[in-house]
Amino acid sequence: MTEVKINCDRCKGCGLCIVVCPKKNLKMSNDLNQFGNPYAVCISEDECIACCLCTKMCPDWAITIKDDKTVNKKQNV
Amino acid sequence: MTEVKINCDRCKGCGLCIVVCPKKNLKMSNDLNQFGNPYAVCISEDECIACCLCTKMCPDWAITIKDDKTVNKKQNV
Amino acid sequence: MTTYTVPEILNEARTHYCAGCGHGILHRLVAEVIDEMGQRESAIGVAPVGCAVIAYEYLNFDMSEAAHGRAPAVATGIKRSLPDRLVFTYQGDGDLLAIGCTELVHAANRGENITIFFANNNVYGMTGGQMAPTTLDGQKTLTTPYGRDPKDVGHPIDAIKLLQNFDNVVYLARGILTSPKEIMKTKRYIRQALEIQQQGKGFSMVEVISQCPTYWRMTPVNALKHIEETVINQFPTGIFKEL
Amino acid sequence: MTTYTVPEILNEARTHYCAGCGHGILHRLVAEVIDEMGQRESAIGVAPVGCAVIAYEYLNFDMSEAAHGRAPAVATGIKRSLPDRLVFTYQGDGDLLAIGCTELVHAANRGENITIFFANNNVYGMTGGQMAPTTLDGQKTLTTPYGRDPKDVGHPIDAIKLLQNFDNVVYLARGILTSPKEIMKTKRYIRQALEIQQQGKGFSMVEVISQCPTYWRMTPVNALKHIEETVINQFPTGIFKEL
Amino acid sequence: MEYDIMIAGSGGQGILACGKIFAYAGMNEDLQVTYYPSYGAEVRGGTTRCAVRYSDGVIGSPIVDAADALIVFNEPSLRKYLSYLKPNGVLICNESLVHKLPENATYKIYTIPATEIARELGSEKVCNMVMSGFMLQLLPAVTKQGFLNAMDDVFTDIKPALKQLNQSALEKGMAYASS
Amino acid sequence: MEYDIMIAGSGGQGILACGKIFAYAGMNEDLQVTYYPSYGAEVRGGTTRCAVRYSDGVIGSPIVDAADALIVFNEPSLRKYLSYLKPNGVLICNESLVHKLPENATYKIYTIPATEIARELGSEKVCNMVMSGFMLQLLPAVTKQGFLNAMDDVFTDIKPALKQLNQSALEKGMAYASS
Amino acid sequence: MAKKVLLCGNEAIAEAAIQSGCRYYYGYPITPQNEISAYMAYRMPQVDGTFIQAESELAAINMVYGTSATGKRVMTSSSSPGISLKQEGISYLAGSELPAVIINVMRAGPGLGNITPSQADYFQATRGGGHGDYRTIVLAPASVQESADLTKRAFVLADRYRMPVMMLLDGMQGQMREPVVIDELKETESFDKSWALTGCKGRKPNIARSLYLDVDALPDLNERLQKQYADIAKRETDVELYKTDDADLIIVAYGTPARMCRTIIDKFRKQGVKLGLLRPITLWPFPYDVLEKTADHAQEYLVVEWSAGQLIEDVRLALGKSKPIHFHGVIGGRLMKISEIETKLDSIIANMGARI
Amino acid sequence: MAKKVLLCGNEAIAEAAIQSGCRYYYGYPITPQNEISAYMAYRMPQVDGTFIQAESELAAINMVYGTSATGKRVMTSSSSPGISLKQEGISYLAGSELPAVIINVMRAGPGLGNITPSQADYFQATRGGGHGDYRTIVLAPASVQESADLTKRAFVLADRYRMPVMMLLDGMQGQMREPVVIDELKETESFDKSWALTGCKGRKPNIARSLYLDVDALPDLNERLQKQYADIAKRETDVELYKTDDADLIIVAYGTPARMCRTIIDKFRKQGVKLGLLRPITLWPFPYDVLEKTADHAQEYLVVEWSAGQLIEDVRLALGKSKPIHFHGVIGGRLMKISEIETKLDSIIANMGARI
Ligand SMILES: Cc1ncc(C[n+]2csc(CCOP(=O)(O)OP(=O)(O)O)c2C)c(N)n1
Ligand SMILES: Cc1ncc(C[n+]2csc(CCOP(=O)(O)OP(=O)(O)O)c2C)c(N)n1
Ligand code: SF4
Ligand code: SF4
Ligand code: SF4
Ligand code: SF4
Ligand code: SF4
Ligand code: SF4
Ligand SMILES: [Mg+2]
Ligand SMILES: [Mg+2]
Repeated sequence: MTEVKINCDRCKGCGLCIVVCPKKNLKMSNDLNQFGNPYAVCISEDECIACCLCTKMCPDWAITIKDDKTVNKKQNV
Repeated sequence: MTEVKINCDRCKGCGLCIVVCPKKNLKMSNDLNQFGNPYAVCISEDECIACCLCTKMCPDWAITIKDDKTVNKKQNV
Repeated sequence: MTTYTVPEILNEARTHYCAGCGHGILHRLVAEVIDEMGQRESAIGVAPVGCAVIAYEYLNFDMSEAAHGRAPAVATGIKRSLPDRLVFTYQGDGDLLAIGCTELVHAANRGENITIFFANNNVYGMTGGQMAPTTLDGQKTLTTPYGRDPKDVGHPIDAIKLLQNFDNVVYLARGILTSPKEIMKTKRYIRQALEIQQQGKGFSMVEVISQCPTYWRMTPVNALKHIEETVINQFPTGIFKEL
Repeated sequence: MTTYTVPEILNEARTHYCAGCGHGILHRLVAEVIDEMGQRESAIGVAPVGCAVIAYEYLNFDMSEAAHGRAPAVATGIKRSLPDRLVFTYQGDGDLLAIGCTELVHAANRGENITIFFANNNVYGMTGGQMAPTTLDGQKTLTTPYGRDPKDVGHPIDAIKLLQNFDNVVYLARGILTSPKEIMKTKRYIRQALEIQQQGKGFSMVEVISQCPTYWRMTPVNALKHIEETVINQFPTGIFKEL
Repeated sequence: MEYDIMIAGSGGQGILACGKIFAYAGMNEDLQVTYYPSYGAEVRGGTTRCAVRYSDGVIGSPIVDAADALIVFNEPSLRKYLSYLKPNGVLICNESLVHKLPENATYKIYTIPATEIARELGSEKVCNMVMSGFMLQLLPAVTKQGFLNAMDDVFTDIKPALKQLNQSALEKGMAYASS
Repeated sequence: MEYDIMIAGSGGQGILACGKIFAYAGMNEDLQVTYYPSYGAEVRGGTTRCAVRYSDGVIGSPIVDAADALIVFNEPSLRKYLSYLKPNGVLICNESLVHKLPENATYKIYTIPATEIARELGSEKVCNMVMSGFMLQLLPAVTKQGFLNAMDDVFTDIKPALKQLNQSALEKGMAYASS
Repeated sequence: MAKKVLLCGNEAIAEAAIQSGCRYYYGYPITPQNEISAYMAYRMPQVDGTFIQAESELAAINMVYGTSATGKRVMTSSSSPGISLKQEGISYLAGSELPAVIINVMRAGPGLGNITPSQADYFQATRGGGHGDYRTIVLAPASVQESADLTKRAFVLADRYRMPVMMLLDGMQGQMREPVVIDELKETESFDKSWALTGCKGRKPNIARSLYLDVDALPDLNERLQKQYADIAKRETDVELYKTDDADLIIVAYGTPARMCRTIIDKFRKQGVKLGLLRPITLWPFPYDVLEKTADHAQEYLVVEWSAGQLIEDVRLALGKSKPIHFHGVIGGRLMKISEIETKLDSIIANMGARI
Repeated sequence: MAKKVLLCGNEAIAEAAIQSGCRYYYGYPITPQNEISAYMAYRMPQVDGTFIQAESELAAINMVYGTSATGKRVMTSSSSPGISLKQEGISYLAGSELPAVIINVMRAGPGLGNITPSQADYFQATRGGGHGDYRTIVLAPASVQESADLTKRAFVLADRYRMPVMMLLDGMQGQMREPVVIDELKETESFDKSWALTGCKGRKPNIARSLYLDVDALPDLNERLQKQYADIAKRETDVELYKTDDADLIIVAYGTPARMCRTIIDKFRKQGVKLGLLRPITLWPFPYDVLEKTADHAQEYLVVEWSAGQLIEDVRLALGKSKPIHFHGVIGGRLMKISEIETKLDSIIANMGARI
């Protein structure tokens, strides 16, 4: 399973991650964060393929992706 | 006849005119001008062909050349 | 990589940049590369006067400010004192090419063994959107309200062309931040430049077209389109020098 | 011409230049050209800070000083105010390429309709013979007592290469003063540059390798040989741009 | 007599324009008036604010540190600038973005879902005019017509449709205040 | 007690080196000494000069405006700097280049064909040492050996042949003075 | 008469320059004075004028030099760090006897500091931050209207004395908006510009210069300048006196702090405290004499400024050690509250009472 | 002990810097201080140091900033116009609390002026020609030996207080040669350089900065600076008193004029005139207290300086209006003769006699 964590207070709602997600798996929130801007949310963690294109794009290092397989691999080393 | 006038107080004795004179018609003075440097002198006005290479070279606009023919020509215009 | 965690080298602080601003991406790339090179403890950066002036709030290693445009001189002073540290400047287009043009040209000509990360956003961000040396022909800014008129103020200046002829300049590249692919390419340029510095080869610069949605008066997404459709015609990408 | 009289445009004053110095020849050429163009009354020159700082003592028309390196900015201020006057700067290599590099690059990039006469003597004459941006590799000066080390301070800077890429730069040429023939060629460059300005075409520059026998520590005659044998390999002559 | 208004919100919310209009409106009523914005880097990313001071005499300082009215467009600005409101001052909050109102306070607190109202009108951008409308209703010194004229002074190059929209937003705000 | 020497000539005549040696010589004799050159653009093309002040007490100013001795290498310098010599001062002129001596003057005037002597020795350049030799003879405060040592202090990177030439020039000057 | 409009100090200065016939503006962006260049960029083309965003402050001040040398009215503006960079150029203008108007909208220093308002460049402006014995006239407005009015005066003074004139504002004055009316400058004086570089047709060449190598030439220039400075001190010193006639306690302040103090005075007067304000309008020449004269009756003084104590030196020079001179300042761009000044006054007054 | 050599002031400063452990010098040519960079170009390679002829004064002062930020001793030098260009950088050094030694060998201004000696940058040096509330310590030697000695002190003070220290000399001091002995600086103090940028191994990152955007941060920095300045004024003020103890008339002067006056005093003393000299060695902090105290017995004062009257303001600040303060100055680089000063003194003394 993949964990898609978007720090809603770091996120400024620029929408760049949404544009690049190959699974169209990110969208803008309806409500606003404490700074008054909408923020990106993951539609379904199940759909995420952990390609990390969104993290590469994000100007605010608001997104972290944890992929079980990777984590396990690392632990095996 | 050609008149070669070298202003000995403007001349700094750099020797550039001497080098370029095609007639080897310029040389350095033995004595010094009031500023303490030797200066260029014309060996023989008769030898001068009024080519004005020396005036083109002089960094101190110390030389003037007057050529009768030219002067006459000008007067004829 | 199928996992992404923010590198330690980036601080927690929420940046003061506008939404979608290229500075954030470029900061991250510089941080990631230095992290991956294991050079956090030997890195010394010089921040510009420009939107990135407080880059040191985000980059977690030694940094210096520099007076507007003088970052290459400050970096020179640092590098000459500590030749084995990884010394870079991070500068905007006004900082680097307007007021700081002399310091740039001379650091480059000396072949100071430093790296310049040049965030070219075609505008003065920090001061509210005035014309930069890199502002495109016809572009409207606060100080070109009728559009940049190249007959009056000239065409955009190309930093890479300016430096290309100097023998001691060993690496020049220009990247963009318009897609993950381009971002990864830009990241490789950054890495190459810093490695070249590590090898003591001389002066290197990576220019990055950095979107300024705010003063381009575009959404972040449109700003990226604008780069791909327009800006790169003026400022093409690639490696322009590698010795 | 089989007759030579000193043009009216040159004052009587004995120059303060050393014997054989190129500045004297270059002054004369500029004066002769302006004289021949009949433009004495519309010429406005800007003197540098350098050996030629009191050029106005010799050139008999309106002139301005400029702070060290800022002549292109001063000329810009003059030309913008009086677009139909013939405005030029006369600058040394330190003035133009070291401290004044930014002003040069930006005046060139804007395409200011001015002309720069650049007396390149590979040294700082006025201040006693220090290294200039144009000092040759290995050349000994007051501040490179062990010879210019290009690894430490870079190679000589080529002003023409620096400006060549700017679209609004319309004329670039380099001459030498080593013989009547070369002097006449240089004079033609000067004339072309000023004519181009008269036509309103944009920025022009004529670089002239100007011997400094004093700080080259050579006789005037040997200084000319040095130019022909060595300097022109670094700084070749000719017209490099003409639009 | 002096009356001080502080307006605060985030970068894109039209805070400064809003303040300028109040200032112009005061000027057109022949009041002494000063307008003082936050400027520079403070704007970048964060909150922005401006202060308008009305007076019938010479104004000493444009600095407002005990405003008669504070208009906040979002929650961060509320937190940041509440201390600039005087104890019995008027606080107008954009209820759409301010969820936590000050507790045990002596302020006269009003709320209005300005962003939503603006969105209903067709553009969140006119949120500032909705908020202005509300304030205007509480401010006898400036008439509606005076305010509309001031809008023309500030929005000089505006399309008729947007002008109409702005006016509607203003009226909605006024209406909400009266209700 | 103070003793002031001014030395003047044209750019290439070794004026400053000459002055430095006198200064060094004084220092080596444990005198208080200052040396003050003309500097900068003044040098270019024109005349150059320097002033050496010896004293047995603390020296107030290095500026010499009434020298005890003036050594001039050419005519322009004589004209320019004669006013810096005190009425009964010593004037040493390089007769090779100074043709018009001051008239009706109260100075003690000496002349020496220094350039010619130097030329005879093989190089006009050592004219300055010829002149120095002459001066040295009139200056009890500094011994010949002291002066030779000072020459070593100033000419550090010099070839033996040139060193010898300098010494010969000095001696010629001294001899001329004694004759 | 022109319309009343609501402008910030920066815009008012820009428009006033245009109304003074200034058609050349060269500047480089810096907060908090960017509205000047933005305004000029927009306005200059409308009046056939020239606006150049220079490549740096150095370039800007030297473009000013060039245009001024041709005899035209010309202006530049910046804020503290940028003004530091212009010091060489200002010294050159002074030495070359060229008129120019230079605006400094001060922010907090030292170094990059912050963009918050400050008055910490008083020394630099009044003593000449550049090299050599020169002065610039320094004008200090206290409202947007006065910013416009003094800008016009600046151009006249610059032409009258052929010298650079500086306007010194704190950042708040640049940013705040007030109603203002800006009429065209009524020229009542004609200025000899025969020195200008225009091409030497029908006359001897003119030279714009500050280098004088002859032994007496530079001293002569300096004597001319010093004489003129003395003259200016006599003629152009300007000061606003507000209720100082009978004041026991006088506040000395300029710019925004001065207007803050003005309202305080009204308040204290109502309470019977004889408080007055002396506001220098020309910081150089400083109104030493006027200030000294108030010591006939005033007992004590309070200097209020947004710096660590710069204006206070001029106050001390004027008053000597005869009267207590108190100080209230803020540094590093901290905002000063009216209440702080009042507290300071309260304590001074309490002590004065005790002593009397 | 090192050998006695005959050096000019410029060379003595350069060698003293090296003897103080300074291994980084960045400078740009300008008369009359070129001997410093020539010397450094030659000497630095011998001691494994770094000499760069910078592309401009701006580049030089900012290279200084960089090297100083790494904790190393570093120096730059220039003369008046070049020092004007460094003002922004000096303000940055002050704001960033970075040590550095800056030499100004003054020439005559304003503008390009001339290369003749001058003291007309006193205001600039002591009041901060740059922007913001900062100070630099300013040291004024009066002989070649003292130039060397004070250079060493300058490096110590710079490190002790983490601030730029300026040496202020007139061009004559740079050019004249005198016997001088320059020993290695004996370090008696160790300086905490944990703030230096060296790479953040084993510690939190260090930042060299002068920008503080938080509302209290810049005021806090400024308060720290002001407190330190007050501290320095208490500890580091230095002055030479020559026969002032019983003096009726005291000359105040620094640099070359001071040493000129010293010999005059000896002469006048012999004639029975009670004349003394107060020579500030630190121009900032200025010895206000010492000077004020002399007013206990001294009747009158004469300020002698090579400017239009700059030092005299500090003398006035110290003395108030209690005693007559006379002035003798030369401007524009005119050379002052000892006889002029004597004439001035004669007339003062004649008047004093008349009055007594
Ligand atoms: C000497 C000086 N001049 C001007 C400024 C004002 N200033 C701050 S940032 C900046 C330019 C910013 O533009 P750029 O370098 O392109 O960076 P960006 O903000 O666009 O990233 C200017 C002019 C300053 N701080 N100091
Ligand atoms: C701001 C400033 N810096 C430095 C100087 C000193 N200075 C005078 S001329 C000069 C350089 C001269 O060299 P160059 O421009 O090559 O002219 P040249 O004398 O060789 O013809 C310098 C550095 C100055 N006058 N002003
Ligand atoms: S990791 Fe890839 S798939 Fe998952 S959210 Fe990010 S972009 Fe979409
Ligand atoms: S890219 Fe980052 S900042 Fe932008 S919307 Fe996505 S998470 Fe938010
Ligand atoms: S004109 Fe020609 S021939 Fe005559 S002197 Fe000159 S160079 Fe010689
Ligand atoms: S070229 Fe001119 S200056 Fe040189 S020697 Fe000939 S005449 Fe004299
Ligand atoms: S103004 Fe432009 S460059 Fe600056 S933070 Fe905003 S988007 Fe980025
Ligand atoms: S120093 Fe060189 S450039 Fe200057 S006048 Fe002498 S020869 Fe010419
Ligand atoms: Mg930019
Ligand atoms: Mg040169």
